[in-house]
Amino acid sequence: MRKLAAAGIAVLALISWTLTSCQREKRELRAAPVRRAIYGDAARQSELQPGGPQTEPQVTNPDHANAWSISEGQRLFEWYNCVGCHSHGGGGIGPPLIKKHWIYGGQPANLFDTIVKGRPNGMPAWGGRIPEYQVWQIVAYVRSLAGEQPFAATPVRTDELEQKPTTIHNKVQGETR
Amino acid sequence: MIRRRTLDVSGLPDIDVSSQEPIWWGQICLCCIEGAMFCILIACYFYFRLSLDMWPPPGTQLPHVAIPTVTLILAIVSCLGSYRASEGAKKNERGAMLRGLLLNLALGCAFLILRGYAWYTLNFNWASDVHGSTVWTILGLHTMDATADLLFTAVLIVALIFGRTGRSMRLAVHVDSVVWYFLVLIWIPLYIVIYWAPRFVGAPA
Amino acid sequence: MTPVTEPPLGEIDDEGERRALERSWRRRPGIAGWFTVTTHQALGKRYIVTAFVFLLIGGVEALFMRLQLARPDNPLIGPDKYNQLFTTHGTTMMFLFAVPMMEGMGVYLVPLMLGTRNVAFPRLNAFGYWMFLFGGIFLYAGFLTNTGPDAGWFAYTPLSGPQFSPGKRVDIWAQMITFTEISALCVATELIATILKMRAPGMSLTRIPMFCWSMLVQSFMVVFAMPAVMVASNIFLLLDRTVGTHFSNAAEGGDPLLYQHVFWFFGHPEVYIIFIPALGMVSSIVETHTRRAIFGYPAMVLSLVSTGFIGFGLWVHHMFATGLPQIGEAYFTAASMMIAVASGVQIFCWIATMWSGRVHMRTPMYFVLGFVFIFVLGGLTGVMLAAIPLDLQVHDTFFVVAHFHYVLIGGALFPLFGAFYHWFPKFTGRMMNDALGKINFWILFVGFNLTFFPMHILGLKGMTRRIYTYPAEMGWGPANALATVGACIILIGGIVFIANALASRVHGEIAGPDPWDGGTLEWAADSPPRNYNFVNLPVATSRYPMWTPPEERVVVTGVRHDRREALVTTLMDAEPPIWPFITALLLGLGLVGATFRFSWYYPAFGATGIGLIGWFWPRRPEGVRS
Amino acid sequence: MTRARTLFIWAAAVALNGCGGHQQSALDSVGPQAGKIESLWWFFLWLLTAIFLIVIFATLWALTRRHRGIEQEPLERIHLPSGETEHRLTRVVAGASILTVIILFALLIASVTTGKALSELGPKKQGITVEVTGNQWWWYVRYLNGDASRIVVTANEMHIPVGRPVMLRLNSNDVIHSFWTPNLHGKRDLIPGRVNTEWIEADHPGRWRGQCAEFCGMQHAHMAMWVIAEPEDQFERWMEAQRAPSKQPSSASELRGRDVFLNNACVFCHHIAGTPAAGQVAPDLTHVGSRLTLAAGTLPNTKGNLGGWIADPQNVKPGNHMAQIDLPPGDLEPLLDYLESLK
Repeated sequence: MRKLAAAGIAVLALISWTLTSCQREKRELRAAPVRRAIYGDAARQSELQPGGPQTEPQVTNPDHANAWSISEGQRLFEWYNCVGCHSHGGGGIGPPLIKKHWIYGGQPANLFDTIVKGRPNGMPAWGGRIPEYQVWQIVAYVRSLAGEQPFAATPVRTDELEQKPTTIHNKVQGETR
Repeated sequence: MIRRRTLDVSGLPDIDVSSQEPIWWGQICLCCIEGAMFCILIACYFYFRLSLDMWPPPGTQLPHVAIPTVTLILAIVSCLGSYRASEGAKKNERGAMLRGLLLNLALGCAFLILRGYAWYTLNFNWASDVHGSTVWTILGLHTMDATADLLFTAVLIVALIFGRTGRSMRLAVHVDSVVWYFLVLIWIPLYIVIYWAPRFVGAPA
Repeated sequence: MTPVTEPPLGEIDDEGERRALERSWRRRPGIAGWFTVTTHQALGKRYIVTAFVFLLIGGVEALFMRLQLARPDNPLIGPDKYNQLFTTHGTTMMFLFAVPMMEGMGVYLVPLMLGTRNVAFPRLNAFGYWMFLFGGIFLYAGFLTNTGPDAGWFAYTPLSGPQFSPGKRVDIWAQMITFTEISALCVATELIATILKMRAPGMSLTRIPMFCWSMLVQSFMVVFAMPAVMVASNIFLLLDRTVGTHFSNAAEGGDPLLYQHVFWFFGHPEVYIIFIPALGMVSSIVETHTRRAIFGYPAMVLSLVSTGFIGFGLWVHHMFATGLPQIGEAYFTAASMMIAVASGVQIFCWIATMWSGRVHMRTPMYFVLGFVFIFVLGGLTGVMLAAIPLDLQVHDTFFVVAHFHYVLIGGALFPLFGAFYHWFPKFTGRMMNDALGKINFWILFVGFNLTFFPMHILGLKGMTRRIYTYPAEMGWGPANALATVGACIILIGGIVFIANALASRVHGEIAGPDPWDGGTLEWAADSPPRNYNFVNLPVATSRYPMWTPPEERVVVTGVRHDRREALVTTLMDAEPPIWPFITALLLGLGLVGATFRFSWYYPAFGATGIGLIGWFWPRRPEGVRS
Repeated sequence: MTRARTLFIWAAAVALNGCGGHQQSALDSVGPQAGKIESLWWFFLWLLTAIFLIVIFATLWALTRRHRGIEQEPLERIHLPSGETEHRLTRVVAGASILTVIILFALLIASVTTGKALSELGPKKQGITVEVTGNQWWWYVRYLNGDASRIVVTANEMHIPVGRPVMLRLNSNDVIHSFWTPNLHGKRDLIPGRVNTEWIEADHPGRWRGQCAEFCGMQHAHMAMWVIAEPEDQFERWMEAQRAPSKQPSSASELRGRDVFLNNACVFCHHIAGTPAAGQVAPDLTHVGSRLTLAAGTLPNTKGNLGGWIADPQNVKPGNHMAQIDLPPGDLEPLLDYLESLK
C-alpha cells in the first residue's frame, strides 16, 4: 500500500508538472493579427467620465508566463534600445524596472499603454512603430524583471555583464588588491 | 547425492572489517568519482584564470585565510576520531568506536560551522562573476559531501547507542572513516586553490 | 585467491541445497516483489528491456527525421519539432539506450560469468535501475509536452544557455543526464567491486572472460568520465540556467569553449563506454562459435585497457574547427590515430581466432561478420576525421553522421543483436529461430548500409548536420531519399527481430543450460538461471572451466543457504528491501523540483536522506554464526 | 517494378552527383586551401579503401576456409589448434599490427604536412581583410579598411578578388556559428567573445555557396551565404558601388516606399545609408537590390520573393527574428519598388 501511495504521488507530480508546461513552452511564431485598444486606469488624464464610469476592459497579456515570448521580449528590449535608458532593468536615464512600484501602474495593460503612448519626461511613444504582438512580448519581459512572471518561464541572466547589487556582503573588510 | 570435486569455504568468516570487502572498493570508487569531479573543477578554475587579465576579477576581495586555515587544521585533527573509530571497529571495541565517531562528529561540525562563517564573509557570490561561480560551486559541493558524511556518522552513533555492534555495523564504521579521510584529503588542494591561489596567480597576466 | 591444488572429492546433497536456496532467494510475491527485486538477473533483464524500448522510441524518432529529409523543402515537420526530435534522438540513444543496455548486459552476465550469486551491491543495483527509469520518463514527459530539449544532445553553450534557450527544455535535458549518470555510476561501481572481489575461486586476472574484462574497463571509464558530464551539464549548464552563474558567459569571464572541453572529455570516452562492452560480446561470440580459446588473450586485454586510457586523451578532435593552437591539435591527431591500433589488434585477433577455429555460422556469427564490415569502415572514416585538414571539411556534416552511425551501430548495435541471439537461450531458456535470425541480419545489414552509406557522399557534397530542410538546387534529394528508404528497411529488420524474440520466447526450442557448448561459467547455470545462479558455486580451474571435462570441474561447498550469501573473499547478504526504490523516487522528485525551482524540492532532497538511512540502517544485531 | 526503377534512378543520380562539380562541395576545390585538403582526401580514401578491402577479404577467408563440410563433423567441445599454427598466427597478427602503426604514421605525417602548408598559405601575398560576424540567422560582412569612410558593409554575400588571399576575421554576436564554404576551405567556428581567423582564396571567378555548420538554433538550416569571386577590376567596381550611399527614390512609388520603410519598425533593425534608418541588428539594406538572395540564402532575390518575405516572414523561415508587420493594403507594393531600386 505504501508503495502504491508513493507511486501515486509520483504520477500526480508528473501530471501537474505536465499541465504547467503547456502554457510555458508554447511558441507562437506567427503573431495573430490582433489590434486591441487599451485604456487602462493610468491612461486617463481625467477621473471624470461622461455617461457614468465605463466598465474596465478585461485585458490580459497573451504572452503571460510564456517562456518563448519572454525571451523574445528580452531580445526586443535590446534591439529597440530600451536598454539605452532603462539599462538591463537597473535604470539609468529612465526609471529602473526591477521594482514593485510603478509610476504609471504595473499591470500589463498599463505597461502596454506606457510603451504604445509614451509618458512625459522622456518615454517615447512606440505605437505604430513596434507591432503590437511585440509590445506584448516586451511587456511580458519587463514584468519578468520585476519578478511578476513564473520562475520557470524566466531566464535568470543574459549573456552580458551582470548588473550587480551595490553591496553583497560588506560586513567584513578584507584586504583588497 | 552427487560426488564432485569440492572446495570447502565454510571456515571463512562472515565479514572482514578491512579492504577485502566489496563495500570498501565501492566506497573507493565513489571517492574516485568525487575526486575526478573536484579535479575537473580545479582545472576549470585555472582555465578561467588564464583567460582573464585580473584574478580575482575587479571588485572581489581576496578571501581571508586565517579562519579557513583553522578549519583545515580542525578537519585534519578530526581524522584522529575516524582513525580511532575504525581501529575500534577492527578490534570490535564498542567504546572506542563510539568515542572516535563522537570526536569525528564534533570536530567535523565545528569545521563546517567555521567554514560557513568564512563563506559568509566572502564579498562575492555565485552570480558575481566566473571566479565567484567557481569558488561557490567548489565550496558548495564539498560542504554537501561533508554534511552527508557527518549525517551518516551521526546515524552510526545512534545505531551504536542502540546497541548495534554487528560485523556489518563495524564495517560501516570502517568505511565511514575512509570517506572522511578522503573528504579531508581532497579539501587540502581545494583550500589551496580557493584561498591561496588568488594570491599566487593573482597578478595581471 | 587460493590456488586450487588437488581438491578432494566430496558428497553434495544437491536436492537439499537447491531447496534451501530456493527458499532464501525467492522473490516477494505481488507488487511488493516487483519493487523490491534485487537479484541481478531480474534487474539486468529490466535494464535490457527498458533500454530496448528506448531504442525503439529513438528509432522511431530517427525515422521521422528521415521522412522529413526525404525530399527538399519538405513541410512535414517544422524546425522547432525537428530540433526536439534530433536532440531527443541523440540523447535517447546515448543515455537511455546504449549505456544502460551495456550496463544491463553487464549486470546480467558478469555475475554468471564470474560464478557468483549476485553483484556486489544488489540494492545499489536496484537504485540505479530506478534512477535510469525515472530519467527516461522525465525526458519523455518533457518531449510529449512540447518541452523536449532542442539544443542538440551536446547542448553547446551559449545556445543552450539562459538567453538563447528559453523555457525548461534544456533544463530537462541537463537534469535527465543527472538521472542516467547516477544510474551508470551505480552500475559501474558495483561491477568494479564484483569483478575485483567476487570472482569464483581460482579465477585469477588471467582467467577472467573477455566480456568481464571489457565491463571492467568500461566501468572504470564510467567512473572517470561521468564526473565530467556532471560538471558540464549539472554545474556549468544547469547552474547557469537556474541560478545565474557565469561559467559560459563570456562577458563575466566565463567561456563557452570550456563547456565543450569538459563535455567532450566525457563525450569521447562515452563512445568507448558504449563500444568496449560490445568488443567483449564479440569476443564471447567468436570464441564460443569457433570452438577455440580466443586468440591473443593478453593482447586483447591490453588493447582494451589502452583503449580505455587513450579514450580520455582525444576529446579535442571534436573541436578542431574551434581554432585551437596548432601544436596541440597535432597531438590530438596522433592520439586519435593511435586508438585505431588498439582496435586493429582486436580485429586481427578475431580474424586469427576464426581462421584457426571451427566456425559454426549461426546467427550470432553473422552479426559478428556484419560488425567487422561496418565497424572497420566506420573506424577508417574515423582515421580520416582525425586528420585535421579533412576534419575541417567534413566536421558537422553528414559525413560525420555516417561515420558515427557506422561506429556506433556497427560497433555496438550489431554486436548487441549478435549477443541477443547468443544469450537469448540463457535469458529465457529457449533458442531464437536461427533461419529467421539470418534473414533479420541481412535486412538490417542492407537497410543500414543503404541508410548511412549515402550520407558520406552527402557530407562531402556540402550537406551540414542538424538542418531540418534543404533547397532542391543543392542536389541532395536523391541520396536523402535513398537513405530514407534504408531507414524503412531497418524498421522492417527491427520488426522481424521483435517478432522472432517474442515468438521464440514462447515456442522456441528448449535450450538447456549450454546450447552452444560455451566455455565460460554462465553456461554452467540453468537457463534461465535461478535467483541464486548456481546450486554450488563453481571453481575456475582454467580460462574456460566449461571446456574441462565434467569430472575435473570443481565446486565450492560450505556457503550458507539460509540467507542470501555470496562468496566474496568472504560472504555478503542482501535482503530484498523497498528502500532503493523509495530513495530513487525521493531523489528523483528532488531533481525534478530543482529543475523547475519548485518550492518543495528542498524537502524532497531532505527526505532522500531519510531514504538512505532506511537503506543503510543495520536491521538486526548480527550474532556469531551458529 | 516501378519502385525498382525509381531506386535505380536514385542510385544513378547519387553516383553522378558524386562526380559532377557543384557550388557547395568539398570535392570541387577552387582555391589552394581546399585544393590541398582535397588531395589529402584522395590519398586517405585510396589507402584506407585498400585496407578495408584487405580486412574484409581476410575475414571472409577466415570464415569460409574450413567451413565446407564442417556441419557434418561431430561437434567437438573445443578445438585446439597446434602450437605451430598459434606461432604462425602470432607472427601474422604482430606483423599486421606493426603495419597498422606504420600506415597510421604515414597518414599522420601527410595530415600534419598538409595542416602546416595550409597555415602558411595566406600571408605570402597582399590580401584583404573581411570581418564576418555570425548572427541568428544571417551573416554580417564588413570589409575592413584603414580609412573608415572606405569600409564596406554587406550581408549574406561576400565578393572576393580572384587570386588574392582574403583573411576572414570571424566573430559572433550571439551563439556559436561555423563558417563553411567547402569549395574554398574547411570550416572555422565563430565564437562569441573570440576572434578566429582563416584565409581563403579563389583561383578563378565563380559563385560558391557556404553554410553555417554549427547548430545555432531554430533556423540553422537557413543560414547560407554566397561567396562571389570576381576579377580584380570587377571587384573594385563592386566595392566602389557598395561604398556609395543608397540610391534616392526616383519615382512616386519609390518615394512612397521609402516613407513606408521609415514609418514602420523596419528602421529599428535595418540600416540604409543616406536615410534615418540606422538599425544595426539586421542586415544592411543600402544595396539590397544588388544581392543574389534574401533571408541568408533562403530565397532568390526577386520582387515576388521579397514581397512574400516581408508580408509573412515566418512562412519561409519559421522562428526568424524579422518583425511581422501588418502593412495596410497598398503599402507593400511601393515598399518593394523602393527596396528593389536599392542596387
